[in-house]
Amino acid sequence: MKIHEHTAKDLFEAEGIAVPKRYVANTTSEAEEAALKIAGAVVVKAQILVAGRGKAGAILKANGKEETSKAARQLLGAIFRGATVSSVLVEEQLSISKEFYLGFAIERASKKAIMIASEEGGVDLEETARSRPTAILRILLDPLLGLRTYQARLAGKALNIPTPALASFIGICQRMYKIFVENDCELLESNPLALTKSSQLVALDARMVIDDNASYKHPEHGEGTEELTPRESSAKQMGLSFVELDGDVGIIGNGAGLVMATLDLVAHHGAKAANFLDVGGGAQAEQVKAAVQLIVKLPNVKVILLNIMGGITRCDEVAMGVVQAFTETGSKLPIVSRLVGTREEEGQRILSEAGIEMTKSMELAAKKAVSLLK
Amino acid sequence: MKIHEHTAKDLFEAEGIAVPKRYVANTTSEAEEAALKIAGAVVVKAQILVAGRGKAGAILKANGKEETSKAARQLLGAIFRGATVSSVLVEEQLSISKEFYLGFAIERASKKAIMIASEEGGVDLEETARSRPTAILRILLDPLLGLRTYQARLAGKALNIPTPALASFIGICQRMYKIFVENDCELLESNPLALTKSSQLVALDARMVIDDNASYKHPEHGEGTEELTPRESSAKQMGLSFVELDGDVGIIGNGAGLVMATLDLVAHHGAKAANFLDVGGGAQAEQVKAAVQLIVKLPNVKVILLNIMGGITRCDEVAMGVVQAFTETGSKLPIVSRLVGTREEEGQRILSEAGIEMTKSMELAAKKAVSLLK
Amino acid sequence: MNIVAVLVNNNTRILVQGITGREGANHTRSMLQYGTKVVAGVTPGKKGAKIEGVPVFDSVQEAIDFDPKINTSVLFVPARQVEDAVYEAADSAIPLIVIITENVPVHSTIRVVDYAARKGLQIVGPNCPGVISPGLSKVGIMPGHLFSKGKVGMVSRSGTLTYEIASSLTRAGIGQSTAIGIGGDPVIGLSFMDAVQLLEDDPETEKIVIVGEIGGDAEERLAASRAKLQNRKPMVSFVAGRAAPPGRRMGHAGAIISMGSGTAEEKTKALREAGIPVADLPSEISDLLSSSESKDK
Amino acid sequence: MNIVAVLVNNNTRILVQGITGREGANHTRSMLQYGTKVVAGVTPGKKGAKIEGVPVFDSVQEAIDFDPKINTSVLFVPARQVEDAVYEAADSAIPLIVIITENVPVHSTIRVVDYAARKGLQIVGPNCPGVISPGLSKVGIMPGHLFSKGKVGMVSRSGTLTYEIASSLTRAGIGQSTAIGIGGDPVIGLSFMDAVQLLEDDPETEKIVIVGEIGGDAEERLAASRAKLQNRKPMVSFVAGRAAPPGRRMGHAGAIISMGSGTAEEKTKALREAGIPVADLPSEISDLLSSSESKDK
Repeated sequence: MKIHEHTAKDLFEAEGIAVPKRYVANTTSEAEEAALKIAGAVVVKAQILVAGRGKAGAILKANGKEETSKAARQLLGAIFRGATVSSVLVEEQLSISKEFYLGFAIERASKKAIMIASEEGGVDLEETARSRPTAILRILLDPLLGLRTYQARLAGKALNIPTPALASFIGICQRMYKIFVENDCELLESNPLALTKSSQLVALDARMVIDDNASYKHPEHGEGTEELTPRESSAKQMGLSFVELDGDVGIIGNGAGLVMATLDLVAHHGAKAANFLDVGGGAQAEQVKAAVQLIVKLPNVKVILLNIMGGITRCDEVAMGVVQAFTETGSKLPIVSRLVGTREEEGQRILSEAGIEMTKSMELAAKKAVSLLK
Repeated sequence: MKIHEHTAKDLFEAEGIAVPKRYVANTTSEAEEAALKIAGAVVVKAQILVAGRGKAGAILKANGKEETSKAARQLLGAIFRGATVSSVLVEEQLSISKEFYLGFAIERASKKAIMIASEEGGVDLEETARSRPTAILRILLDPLLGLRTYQARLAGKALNIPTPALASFIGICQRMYKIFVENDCELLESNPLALTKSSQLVALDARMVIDDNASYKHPEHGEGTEELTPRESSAKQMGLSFVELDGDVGIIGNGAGLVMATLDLVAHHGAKAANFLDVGGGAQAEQVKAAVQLIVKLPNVKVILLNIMGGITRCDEVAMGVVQAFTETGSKLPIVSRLVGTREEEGQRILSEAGIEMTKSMELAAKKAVSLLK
Repeated sequence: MNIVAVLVNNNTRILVQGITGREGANHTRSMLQYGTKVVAGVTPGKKGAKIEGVPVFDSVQEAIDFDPKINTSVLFVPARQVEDAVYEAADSAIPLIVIITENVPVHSTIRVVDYAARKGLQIVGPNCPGVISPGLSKVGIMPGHLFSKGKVGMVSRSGTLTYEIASSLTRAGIGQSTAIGIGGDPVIGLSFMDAVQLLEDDPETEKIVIVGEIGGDAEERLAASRAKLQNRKPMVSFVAGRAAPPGRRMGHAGAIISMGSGTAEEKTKALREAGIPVADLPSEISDLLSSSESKDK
Repeated sequence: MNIVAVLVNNNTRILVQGITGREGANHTRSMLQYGTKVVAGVTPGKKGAKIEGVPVFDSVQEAIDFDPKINTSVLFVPARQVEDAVYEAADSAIPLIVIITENVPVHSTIRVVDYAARKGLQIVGPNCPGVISPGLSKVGIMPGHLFSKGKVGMVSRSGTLTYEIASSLTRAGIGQSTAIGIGGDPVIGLSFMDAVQLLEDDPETEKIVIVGEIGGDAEERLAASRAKLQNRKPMVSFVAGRAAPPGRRMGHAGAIISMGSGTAEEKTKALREAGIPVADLPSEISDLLSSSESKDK
């Protein structure tokens, strides 16, 4: 779950990390007020959850009420990379002498959290990673002890943080790590972490991604549905793992790997899936019904491909759910199914009785589904 | 550094542990006010830093304004085990169905913190330890992970905490452990932790001892001088390790073990030391002078025994400090000295020139000092 | 530690943590039916109950007191109880801890994996189907009837896809030595590389099938490490998620192409460059296995 | 690990953490004068400085890069920096870390002792004088001239009392193999029992002197463990604090009789019951050593 810049900055501030003076504005007039309060050059930043806002033109500079108003008007309601801007952050411009990168992330290979730091901040870290990998410092963090002072100190030295700002840098590292762990973050970064002309370290940007599996611990951050389509949101509430795509073959399966492989098969046969949908292990009829109803209503879908490899999942439950969904929605969409595993005879019988065609393998099912598109 | 019951209870309450309704009273009229606010049976408890207050008569029961006033009058200004009562805690009486012991301490042998729990609370833990050692549960705590939920749950089961109160017990264990670690405690206990007739777990008493070495991290708890004599307080501020005793041989030495052994030697020869005083390693003349001045002023002292085994400590610095102290105070107390180690020739020369007698060993010095008492 | 025949064998004596829940109870029955020695269960507060004849205890220690030969624990507890349940199992020094539960917070996983590692214990999972040695023991939720005894070892990040491939191998007459579901989370106990090494060292395993998916670089690291090996068992692979878009989580917490890395293309390329055939379709794996003999040792 | 001749020997190559402080600098000189190989120092921000010719670095890693044979670190850093300094040394896998600093918070000590233990490293101290193997190496603050080479090993909770007893032994013509100051804090890295075991295992040590004091039960536990031993080297002991009152800390954080336990009487009784003579006066130790031959192996 991605967290808005302004929320992350509030957390930074509460923890004692310096951030620029700033106001959230939902309207042009709120932006004007903010400009008056700040009384100087400002940056107007779209509060959207996509990366690369600067390049996309979602961050504008302004000076004074008129320019700020104009920038806010330009951003509010605009769409950048699919995200609509409903608020902007009006923030004081600071005189910067140098920009650093500082972030915390989970590293799969080491099975640990790491601190990432670079003297080259304010630019895309991925680009730095490609062009000058040695410019990026990666520090492994002990899962129980966390970031130790000496590690932060060495990072500060490696980044050539000026001596008067070194203690502040160490403090920022420790405080960001605290926020990272206490909020169950997958990612927390400040890019840039800027050194001002007055030798202060200030987090000019803040990006925060919370582990979805831990979001129950952090209800203050909402349900993380802002990045989802309305259908994805409602699927999430039904406990379905669902992603909307832009093809026309509706997919229902159980198990993430199997569903991914089903999408791949559709692609292999030259078509595109309309969605990813994993009903999960041990799905009941009710859940399957909801899943089918969801797919049936996807605007692009021309055919449905059902692929169940029942282990925990009972085929009869799946079949009942499918039949109920078609009955209730009255859908006439063609459906190709493959249903094996626990209680497969019962399941296959239920589907056959409802006139739904069965195939012997997922590969045949995919091929058949794609052929029905033509 | 021992912490008052009322302070510890405030910490408990802030952490979400149930404690009785209570008011600190420094005067009889404050105690009366408290009684009126509580409006029911109360306990009036002397806020002193000694253990065993109940047995010593420093905890009284009362009901209503008159009785509370009387109890407060009885306690305020009284002296229990050497401690003068300057405030009392007026606390509501609760209906208790059972009393438990719950505490956290440092265990030397395992080099870890431990949780200690017993179904037999409200009594002296040492006595339980002697009479029914199996009634005491000791749970080793991982230094980095701390108390785990399952450990607290098993402790609750072992203590026969009723099922409806088990979750509350687990919470209290975890919160007390948090207080224990965050305040650098040597000891944190609630004895009794009481189960009320309404099945609530309430910390009826709270005892807290903070590690003196960590007191700099906790300035909110003061300097821990309340338990010290005025002389011990001022010695502490001078960086001297000093304990007042009731004998008449004033002791000055360097190194805790050496000074203890010097006290033992004095006892071996049939006398008693007036104090323990370790000037520490590498003491300068100024510090030694302060130490000697402190000893010279002890009312009981009839002779001074100086025992220096100089390693880091320079004998000339010690000798200069001694001579300066005698010169400035004009003291005529006899002093027996033993001074060896770094720069011993210079040190011995300085003392000799000041007419101070030297002995060859600490044993001879102790014998000589004791002989001078007669 | 008693881990021969790769993680589980017929000496495996299982404790089920969370045995009284729906999944715990169902799979206890299924494991027992398979012949797995499920000897005890734990659900705090449910001491004295029996699930399919298996006695339930309040704590891991009580279960171990009941059967000191317990050497594996399988966890079906809710996600928010996993961390504590692993500490409890680890503090009783159970050498193998299999976490079936999904949706475990990654910071919890990091802590328990570290804790188990410093005690020398092995965690498999979380969010995994478990481990099966066909005919010997099944620790987890795999449908046993799809597997058959044989000489092909499997390592997979995906549950149902493993069943799919195992059942196609079974139909083709190719049995399996051990199938290890390492789980679909970004941080897991037994890694892809560790699991493959167990199969490399296993005398019962002659060939290895690995089933990867998008996200992370476990497949790439495995490929890089195998490229250096002189003697290695024949290996074939499958990678799910070629059609997955970047930046979206495909069911598994770990199945996400992020910051432009973790794509199926990269993984396929790395595996092929290391001489490991990658099947285009799941059904091709049995053919690739049959023809893999000559390429490797 | 390169620890022969008990903890320190002539292969000991020392890093001094906190070398530019007053104590760090003074004892660096004193150790060098004794012949100890002090090869590098660390004080953050002081890189490039030299103390008695020893180069100073900003970090432990830099010091190790300079001399990869560093195998011991001795800490003179202020108490509030000890925890971090130990982590830094431990993360560079320095096998022996001697903490001279006193007044270290006990919760810090608990954490670093645990951390070092799980990395297989040895901490001595805190609040200790260090370790000396007369004629070979001195790691710490003992006045070297009071010690002489010989066959008596010493373990002590007290600094100056160790010097006192060592110097009386030296005067009596009894040299020392290794003297280990384990420190006066309630929680310490190398325990009384561990230190004695090192001397038991040391071929250079023929007899052992232990110097205990009030507080805790390390002496009692040592006595109990030795009472069971068949073959043991002759041991004599001294216990300081017979005249100390209960409940008052006698200088050392660990020297306190609390809750009625940790008295010199109990310790003396336990030692004597285990057949370990306890000297009434420090000067009696050399006599007890001479007559101790017959009682033990």
